[in-house]
Amino acid sequence: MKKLLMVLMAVILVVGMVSSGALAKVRIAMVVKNLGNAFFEACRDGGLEAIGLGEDIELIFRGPITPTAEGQIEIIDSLIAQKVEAIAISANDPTALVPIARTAMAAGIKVISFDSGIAEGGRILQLDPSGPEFIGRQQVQIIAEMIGYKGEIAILSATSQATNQNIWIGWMEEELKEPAYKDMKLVATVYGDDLSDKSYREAMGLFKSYPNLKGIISPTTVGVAATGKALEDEGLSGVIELTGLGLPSEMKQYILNGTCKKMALWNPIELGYSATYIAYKLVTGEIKGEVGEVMSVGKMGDITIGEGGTAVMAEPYVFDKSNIEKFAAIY
Amino acid sequence: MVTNKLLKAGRDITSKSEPILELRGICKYFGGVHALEDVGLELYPDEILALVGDNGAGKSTLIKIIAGVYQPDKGEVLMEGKEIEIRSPRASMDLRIETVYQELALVDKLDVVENIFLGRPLTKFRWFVNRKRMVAETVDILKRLKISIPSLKEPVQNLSGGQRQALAVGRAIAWSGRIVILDEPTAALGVEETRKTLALIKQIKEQGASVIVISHNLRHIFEVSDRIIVLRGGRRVGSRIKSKTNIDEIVKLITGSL
Amino acid sequence: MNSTRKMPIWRILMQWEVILFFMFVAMIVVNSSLSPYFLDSNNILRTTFNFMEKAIIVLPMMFIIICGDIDISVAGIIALASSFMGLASQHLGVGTPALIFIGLLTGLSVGALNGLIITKIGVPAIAVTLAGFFLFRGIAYAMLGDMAVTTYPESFAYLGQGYIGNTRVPFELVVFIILAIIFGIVLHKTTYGLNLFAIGNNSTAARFFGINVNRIRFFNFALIGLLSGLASVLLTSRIGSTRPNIASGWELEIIVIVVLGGVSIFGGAGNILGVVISIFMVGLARFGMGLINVPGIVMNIVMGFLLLIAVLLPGSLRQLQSKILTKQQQR
Amino acid sequence: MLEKVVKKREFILLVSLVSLIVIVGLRSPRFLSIGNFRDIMDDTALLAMVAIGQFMVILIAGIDLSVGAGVALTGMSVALLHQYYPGIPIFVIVLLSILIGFLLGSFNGILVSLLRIPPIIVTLATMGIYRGFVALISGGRWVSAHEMSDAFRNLPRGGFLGVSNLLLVAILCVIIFGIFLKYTRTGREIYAVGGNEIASRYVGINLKKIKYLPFMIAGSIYGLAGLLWVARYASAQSDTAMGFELVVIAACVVGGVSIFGGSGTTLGVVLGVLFLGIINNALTQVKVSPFWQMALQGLIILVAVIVNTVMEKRTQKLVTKRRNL
Repeated sequence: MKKLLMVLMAVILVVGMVSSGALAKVRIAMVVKNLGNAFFEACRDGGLEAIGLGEDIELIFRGPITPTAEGQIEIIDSLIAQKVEAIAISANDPTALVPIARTAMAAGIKVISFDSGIAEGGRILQLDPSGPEFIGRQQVQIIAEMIGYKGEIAILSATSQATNQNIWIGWMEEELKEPAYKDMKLVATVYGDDLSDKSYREAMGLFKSYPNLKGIISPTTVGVAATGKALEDEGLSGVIELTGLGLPSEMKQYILNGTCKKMALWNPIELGYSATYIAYKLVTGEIKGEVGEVMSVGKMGDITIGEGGTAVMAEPYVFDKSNIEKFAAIY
Repeated sequence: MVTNKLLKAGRDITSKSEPILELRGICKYFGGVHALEDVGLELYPDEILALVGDNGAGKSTLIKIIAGVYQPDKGEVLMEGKEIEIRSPRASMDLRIETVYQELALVDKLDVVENIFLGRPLTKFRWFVNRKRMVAETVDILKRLKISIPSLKEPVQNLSGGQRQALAVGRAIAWSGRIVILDEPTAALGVEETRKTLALIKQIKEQGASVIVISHNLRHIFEVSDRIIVLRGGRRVGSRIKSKTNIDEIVKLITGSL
Repeated sequence: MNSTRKMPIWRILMQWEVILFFMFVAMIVVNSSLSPYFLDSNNILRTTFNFMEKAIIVLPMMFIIICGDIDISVAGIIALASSFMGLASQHLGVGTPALIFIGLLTGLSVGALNGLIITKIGVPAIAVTLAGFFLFRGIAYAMLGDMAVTTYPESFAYLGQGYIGNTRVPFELVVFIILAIIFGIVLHKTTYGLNLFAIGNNSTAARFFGINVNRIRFFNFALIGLLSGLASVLLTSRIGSTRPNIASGWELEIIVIVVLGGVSIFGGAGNILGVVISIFMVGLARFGMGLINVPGIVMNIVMGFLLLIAVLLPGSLRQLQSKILTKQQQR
Repeated sequence: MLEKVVKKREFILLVSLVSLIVIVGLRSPRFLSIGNFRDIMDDTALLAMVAIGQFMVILIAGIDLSVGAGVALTGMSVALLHQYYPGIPIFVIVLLSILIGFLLGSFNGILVSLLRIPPIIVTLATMGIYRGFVALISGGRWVSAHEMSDAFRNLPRGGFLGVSNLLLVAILCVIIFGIFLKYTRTGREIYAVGGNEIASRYVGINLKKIKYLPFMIAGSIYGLAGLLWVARYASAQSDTAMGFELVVIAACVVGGVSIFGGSGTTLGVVLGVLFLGIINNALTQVKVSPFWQMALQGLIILVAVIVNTVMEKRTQKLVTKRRNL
């Protein structure tokens, strides 16, 4: 009993010291869509790398259990209360977070969004991993090349409410209007809700409902891996081509066995690194966050803030057999 | 001390044999409530003993002690002169004490056969129930007791109150209990069903078992019982041979106006 | 016998509300020692935003559980009501009063529908509301698809984001306090409340005493529908956006709060004080853990154990008490 | 006569199931192919296994809300074990998954039977606790396909005579526990306790055992299901099987299991499972908008519970009528 009490005291003391010690530090909070998501875990790694740059930075990594706006609002609220210096958010809802983000900025906190943005007015700048237009068009280009610009294709997305995915799908549809794709037809868009079992089931449904299907684009990590598994299980590897946006570590299996010959993604570590870096430099005042400003983002080099306060990081990186092993070991 | 005297008196009246079951100085408390205080009970072979008293007098608690549902806080239980402990309903059943509860210990959604064999089905290969034999035995039992039930496969929730009561009593007899305890067997029954049930109770005695019966209906008590024990406020206040008493005296004992 | 004596102090201490109150105080002490930002009236007032909508549904849920029923469709009702408001705002451009009306009416009618099926047809509440759990949110998905409604009139925002006058007191908090007082009075001072306890303890007996059991149960479900509608109005106003996945997972959280507040899950017991303490204890504990950046998932574990203790403790204390009394008698 | 009405519940379910298959088949003939049917079976197998466990829990008037979290926790545990110690033979992994599930289920069961906490509270609590531990042990990370060996990933797929292991396990579960419930002494005691707990206690049925057992069995089953789940989808995540518990309960309810305990049949549960399984698969194939899926599921559950209740009432009415004769 006595021992327990002592341990408890010690814990309280240590935590107390950490939190009071933290006062002197620059605390940057990274708020992600939900916890337990490998993509954001990689972003955190990047963030940790960025704070390694200075002695006085601390990274707070938070996210709700389910990807909802309410959950993120609650988290931001507690971040405002503990007066962190900067918040970088990947938003579950671009508009819902505006009021709370404004409150944060009114309290002197630097708020930026990354990956999935907050609407203008709710953040200083938005860091796009890559231009949404480019991502959408590139996905179509990859699949077109795989299936020889001919045949039916389908999209297996995350939730029907996923902001990023919906924007990308919009651009995919745009790209498909180009004459080069006149022999290709988008027959269905289905939603796997970023759950393995549902994505798997939806993929199976696609094989069944569209016997002439030639290709599937799945612009989400869970979806593309589940589709890979479904194709493999049904022995359709190579019959139906697969591409999408996926984590190399999740996709290694399917890329090596040819189920998915090529897929793309930006580097979430670099994304997390850049977001944290920019947030930190906003606090120190080295970056102002004005449109047209060229930010120097450490190892990433220069990034320009464009129209609407949106900065685009880089083009998505395309993975195939030749480079997957290397990246799968990293993220 | 009063109780001891009464006990002795009881013994003197029917001293022809030793009691098959005897309870001495039983006390039972629920939190601060004295459910039973220094209560004794003796049951002789081939006897129908009635237990009467007002609500909360402790009748149900007393029989639940015999049935192994409750353990007494004080006192001793003797069976054929030997001190025993009844730790669980199962232990009570193993002593061949069968209890038919006021709440009708039937499982509504199970059928007649399963209810007759509830808690101790006939088995084969140790773990499996032997449905065939159970059905045959059930038919036998019901015939013996002249209970008519339309279908053995029917959930008992579809039976009438009388049929259900007969089934519950029948179960006790079927297990050839040495002692059969009946808690309010005639409550909520119609005239005809009551008549049948009372006949059944007499039938138990004929089969060579002793019976303890609880009822609020003194007319029914006087119709079937040999002896009456009266409880009041958790204490035993009297024991009377039926032939030497009348309803009036019993009512006075129950209400405490004697 | 005991009634003539004064209640001994240790028996008062064993009342669940008292235990809960001490736990509440302990929680405050621990949290404020862990974070210097905890005991800040502004912070505490602002964080109430995050649980007031849940708190408003907790009140009628208390009625329902006391009655021996349960409702797991409440979060679905929120989603449905929010979707109707969203569509009305987007396509009809209706104003704030009309939006409130639509939200409340949707909630009320859906709740009444639940109540009708439960009382008229006699289907168990848990089964009906399990269907409602899927059906109501399902309809929201069917109506909104991949859309999100973000166009709400400006005046609508006050309900969920506004403060009373120039104070720091959120409008939502005041709404809750008024409702809590009303529910407390109804529960403890009116025949309606007495009837709830009677039904929860023994609905057959209650019927024999001339209580119209089904009418009261129906009314409870209509009421929880109405208040879920109200919660939907406030939540929609607070986040200024409607998505079909809004408020997901709330139903279980609300039930946990009710049970933690000392309401017996079997019905027949409970009081307003315990429930209100429970609301604030859970809400502020979440806030406190947020301040020291404990992930929400750990909160789940803590809540789980708290729930077990909440049910176990009063029972074992009562057993102990009864054992002590029995021993005293034996002496 | 009465019996027929009671049996009719399964009959109605069967008829609606067949008509559902026919309607979907008319719209999409491929749906009726044997290959497709096998896929649906594979897909429904996990639900069927877990539903049998849940069925037993509901029979004793309980409910197990920790199913989804339990599946995730066992799945994540064995996936991590497999990742860090690839040398552990697969059959040991299988045993381990059952053992972990057994422990999780036993924890529920002990709290219910020994400490007498209501099942809904116990499992509501353990749902949070188990789900929390998934995140804690994994640190939020996923176990991905390439971190699993081929043997591990192919575990649910292998099999013989074209029947996958997954389906085989599910069929075995259904048969074993179907027999257990109908023909063994303990199985009948489960029905008895669910039907009338007091009566069961008075006839000396060991209540502690009977109230513990269903949770323990349900746990062991969902433990195995957890392994098969992560192996089938070749991915273990923190939100694996999120919300699965309600689908499982829904399958039991659609199958005519009384939520108050004591009644329901294994056949009914299997039909309920197939109904929801086919709905899930068929909708995607007849090109119904994916947005309608959840609403339709809800509607079907609603109709099922209403039909159940109405039929129950009709039986009651017939009884009173006969009693009055």
